[in-house]
Amino acid sequence: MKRHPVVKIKKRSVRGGDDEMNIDEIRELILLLDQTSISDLELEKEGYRISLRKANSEIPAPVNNSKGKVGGTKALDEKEAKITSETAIEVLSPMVGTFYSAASPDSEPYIKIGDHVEAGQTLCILEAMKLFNEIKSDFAGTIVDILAENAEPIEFGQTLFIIEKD
Amino acid sequence: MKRHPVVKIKKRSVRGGDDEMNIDEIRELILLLDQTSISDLELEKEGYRISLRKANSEIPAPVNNSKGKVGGTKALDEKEAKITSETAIEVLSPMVGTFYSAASPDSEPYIKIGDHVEAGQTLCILEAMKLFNEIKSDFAGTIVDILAENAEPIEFGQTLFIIEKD
Amino acid sequence: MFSRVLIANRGEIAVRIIRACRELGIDTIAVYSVADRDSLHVKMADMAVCIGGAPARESYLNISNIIAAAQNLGAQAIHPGYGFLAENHYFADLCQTYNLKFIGPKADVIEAMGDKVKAREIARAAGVPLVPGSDGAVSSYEEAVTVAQEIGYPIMIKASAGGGGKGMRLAHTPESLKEALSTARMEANAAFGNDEIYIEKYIEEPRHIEIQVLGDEYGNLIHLGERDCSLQRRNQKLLEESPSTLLNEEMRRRMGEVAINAARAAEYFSAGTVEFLVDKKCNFYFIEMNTRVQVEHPVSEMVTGIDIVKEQIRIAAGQPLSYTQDDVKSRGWAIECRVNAEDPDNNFQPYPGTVGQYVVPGGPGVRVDSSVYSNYTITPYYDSMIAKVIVWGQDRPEAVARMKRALNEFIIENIITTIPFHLKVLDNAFFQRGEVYTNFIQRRMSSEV
Amino acid sequence: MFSRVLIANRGEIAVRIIRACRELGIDTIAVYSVADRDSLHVKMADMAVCIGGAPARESYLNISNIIAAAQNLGAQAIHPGYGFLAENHYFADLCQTYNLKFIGPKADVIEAMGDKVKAREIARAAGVPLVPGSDGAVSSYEEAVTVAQEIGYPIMIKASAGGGGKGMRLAHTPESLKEALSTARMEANAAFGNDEIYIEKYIEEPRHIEIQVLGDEYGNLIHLGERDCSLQRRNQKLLEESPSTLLNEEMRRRMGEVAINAARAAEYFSAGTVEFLVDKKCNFYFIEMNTRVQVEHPVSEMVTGIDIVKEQIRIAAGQPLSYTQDDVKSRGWAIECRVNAEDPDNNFQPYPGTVGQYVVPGGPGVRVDSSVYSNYTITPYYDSMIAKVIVWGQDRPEAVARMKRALNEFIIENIITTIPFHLKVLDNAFFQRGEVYTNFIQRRMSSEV
Repeated sequence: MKRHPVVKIKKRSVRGGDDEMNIDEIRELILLLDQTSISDLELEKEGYRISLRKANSEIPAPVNNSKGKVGGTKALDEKEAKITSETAIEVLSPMVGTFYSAASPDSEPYIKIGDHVEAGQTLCILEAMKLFNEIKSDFAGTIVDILAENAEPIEFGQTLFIIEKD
Repeated sequence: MKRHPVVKIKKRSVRGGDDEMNIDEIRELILLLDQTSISDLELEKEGYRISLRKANSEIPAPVNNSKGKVGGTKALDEKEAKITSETAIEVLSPMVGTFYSAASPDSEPYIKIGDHVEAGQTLCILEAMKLFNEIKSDFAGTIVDILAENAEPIEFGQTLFIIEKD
Repeated sequence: MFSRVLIANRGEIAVRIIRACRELGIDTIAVYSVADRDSLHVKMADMAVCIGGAPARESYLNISNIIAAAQNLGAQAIHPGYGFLAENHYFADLCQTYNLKFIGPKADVIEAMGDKVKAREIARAAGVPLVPGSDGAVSSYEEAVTVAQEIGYPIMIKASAGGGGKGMRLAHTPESLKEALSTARMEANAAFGNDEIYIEKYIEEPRHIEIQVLGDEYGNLIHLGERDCSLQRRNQKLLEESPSTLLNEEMRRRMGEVAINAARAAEYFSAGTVEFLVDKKCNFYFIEMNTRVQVEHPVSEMVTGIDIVKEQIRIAAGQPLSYTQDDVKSRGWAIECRVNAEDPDNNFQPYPGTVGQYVVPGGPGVRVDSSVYSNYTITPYYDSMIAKVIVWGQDRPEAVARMKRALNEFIIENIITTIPFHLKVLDNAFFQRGEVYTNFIQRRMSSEV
Repeated sequence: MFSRVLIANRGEIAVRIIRACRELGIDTIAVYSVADRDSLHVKMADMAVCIGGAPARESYLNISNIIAAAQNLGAQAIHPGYGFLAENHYFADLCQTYNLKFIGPKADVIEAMGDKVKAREIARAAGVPLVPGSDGAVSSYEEAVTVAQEIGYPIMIKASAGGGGKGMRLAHTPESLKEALSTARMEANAAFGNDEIYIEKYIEEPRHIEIQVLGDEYGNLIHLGERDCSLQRRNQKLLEESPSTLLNEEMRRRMGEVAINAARAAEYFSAGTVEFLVDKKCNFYFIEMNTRVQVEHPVSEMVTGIDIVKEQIRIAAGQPLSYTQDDVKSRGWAIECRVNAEDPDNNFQPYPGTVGQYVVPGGPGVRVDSSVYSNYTITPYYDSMIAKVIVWGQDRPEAVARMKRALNEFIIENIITTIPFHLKVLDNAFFQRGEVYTNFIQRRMSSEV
């Protein structure tokens, strides 16, 4: 029940606008990974490619199979999670960020209600600090509900999906 | 279940030391009665005698026949009331003052444990502001317990006696 | 200094006095009615004595029980707080008789200042301005016109036997005076069986401004500047501030001087308050002197840094004043709001009940004088004031912003309070400009009430 | 001015910052870990975002989640409070990158002042006195004697690679210096495999006195006088006061000037604190500069009336300082006690748990900055400080009496706190005479601990 998020840089550089990635920027990326919950980073720029991964990069799996919700917020409206059975598992957000249901505005959503997903299959993207973090399923199962909307701000521990585990 | 305390002035005058009681002192006594729970006053001085009584002088009877005590105090230690039966009644102090078990230091106490008392019989004296207030029983019964000691300071609502009602 | 003081009061002022005693190293004796067993003043005091039933008449007004309690527990002095027995000269006198120091002025001073006629005479003799008017009854229209001319229109005709607005008439001109006079007489006669009337200058939109004075037993008297208590609802003060938006340094100095003159004429010592009505042109007129600590004393404490209650106790213990007039320096701006358990949307009906969570505001410049705590039950027997929130700011805008912040963060679960009403007052543009007067609530907030 | 600020902290300082924002009319965003769902800062803020698990590393130190939260909810600025990310120059820099104003000095100033060597260099260049000593390692006894003569005995020999007292030796005379030198070298070599040593003047019973500075982005700098934070237990401040019993007006002026020079040399703006050690002869030596608001900032607020956190926010919004040095007037005496959920009878072990009734002290001159309320559960994850009690008095004796009064009336059911220990300190005769220094607790209270 661990999750290994992989980060892909979509913008040209973290700061944007620079043409070359210099040592300072790489240092910044390293420090960024070091101080955040993001553990893996792959970056492609013209001419080169960087891949970073934390030594001890497993973060606790934010899933919840109790019926109670982990928490709430005054700021962000949340839908009520519809948990239908004992094997239904809530997939919680491991971070604060913005929810994207698809790889790009033109793409199809990664998943729809009723879809069957395999372990390791991408469920959505969470963007934070302009880094795009693919959230993958830890297990195979059927999507019962999707509780976040495209471009919605997400807080830590917020329920994103309910998946009926196989 | 009403009590009509009778106040007897034992000292020569309220202020002490004065030889004559003047109109101001009488006025003071009248106001005193008016503003306190004391309702009856009899005063004897050389040469004259005053008797005052409030028009509407009945004060609520401070008795308690539940097992709980009316209250407590941080300042004054209280004995635990031993209530032995459903018909045992706590006689509570109707005022703040000093408890005297007898009419004078040389006299016998008004009552002892085991005594049988009649309605209207004096149980003790409570002194406040140098006025001596005889507390009388509202009903006939047998003294089960005496919870105040001679010369003990007493607060309002403090249990003085437990009387098994006839 | 006393070693043990009995506090003949309840609620926030009892707590306030216990605090002062603690800081002076004095043991405290609380008294309480059977309804107040769980009160904070009972918990806080070193000793506590139950003095009677829930109605104040049986307990907090029960002189015999209070004096007996003081004697039983060896108190040397009694602090009466405000209300209840605080201005009862008979009680003050009895304390002396029973060798208990009454923390306040002398009994005969309380008596004199409690008698409106005597108090006005003392003030007049000391050169303190009174609301101008006829010296007693006016018998004819001609006399009325002469008096009115002297004091200037508009004038108010009042029934000598009057009260409750009966027999009162306003006149702006000699012409209207004639008719007003006869209708006032008729009304007075009908209402009181007495058609005697007198004339007083009518003060339009007056401010209620009072001067805090402190005096010792050696004739030293100082004042701590003014409090503007103009914001009232049916003569009940709702919000007080110091300084007043109306006064300049010169006015402040003059009113302070006059207040001290009045206090000196009354041979006053202890803490006291000289109350004035102030008209728009800054003319001020003596109303009365309160011979006790006021509910709103904290605003003066906040701006001067002087602890009025501690000073009051020191004075009663025979110490000379700790301050000269030059030591008194006002800094910044202070506002007090009285938080009452009343429903402002329902004609300010009292709203007793059991409080849930109770979280008082804190942080910079905020003082709370309260006797409530979480799960405390507010009884219907006494005053509905449950807390005073007092704030200090560098200037009035900071004080106003801070008061809004403090009231907004005050959590008083399950109880309806006047906080929402106070917030409306604080947001009112006239209030923010400092335009307050005793009929502000009717004129500026009537749509809200 | 900002319209929305995110507060990247928890506990009382988050509450403190929310209060400042409220008074400035700024919306607040609280962030919280899953352990802090019921925290007061979450209840008080206009918005709140959960940013991670209970361990600070997953939440309050999680830069990505904090910045994402600020962006999600449209914050314009981030206030870091103290601790956590407050002196993380990388975070300050990232805020700028993401178009969020960091409420504090520039990232490179934080970086420079966070580096002890750089900070000392900046201070030295600005003529700020440092603890005198050898410039680097001392190679021979002769050199040591020369240095010692220059700076004066007693001197402390320290291992260059040192720490934890290893390789440290005190010398009072040239004779004892010889032996101390060789044993220090041996010990240093044994402990660190490096026998390099250097010499510093030994400050006996030093005071820890710090100067609060405020600066804006336009080069204006003022100071708000000193705080005496000498009362410490294992380098943790326990009680702070302003002014210091040690300083006179001249010393205060000089230290203030030097502090401003240090800040100017660092191109400092926002609120900051320059810390000094002061010896018995009133020589003062720069220790370090804290580039954030301090836990003990309220004592300066109480005596000056200046709201440091509001001013910090105004500065970050690009406003010039609201005060000149002449506007800063200190009045009276303020003391702060940090109330920790720790057992003073059990080596100050943290004592988390669920609070029962919680009644904070109130009344005149008392300020409470707290994030606890009745039935709140204190978790073991963070700092054990649950409240700060700050009092103001006209003079030190009044402030001490008031602090005792306030601590005695503070009800915190079910939790063991440091209050009894504070009361012992306040009753200590040396403390009452103002004789405090950083080893006061060991020397004067050791029997109590």
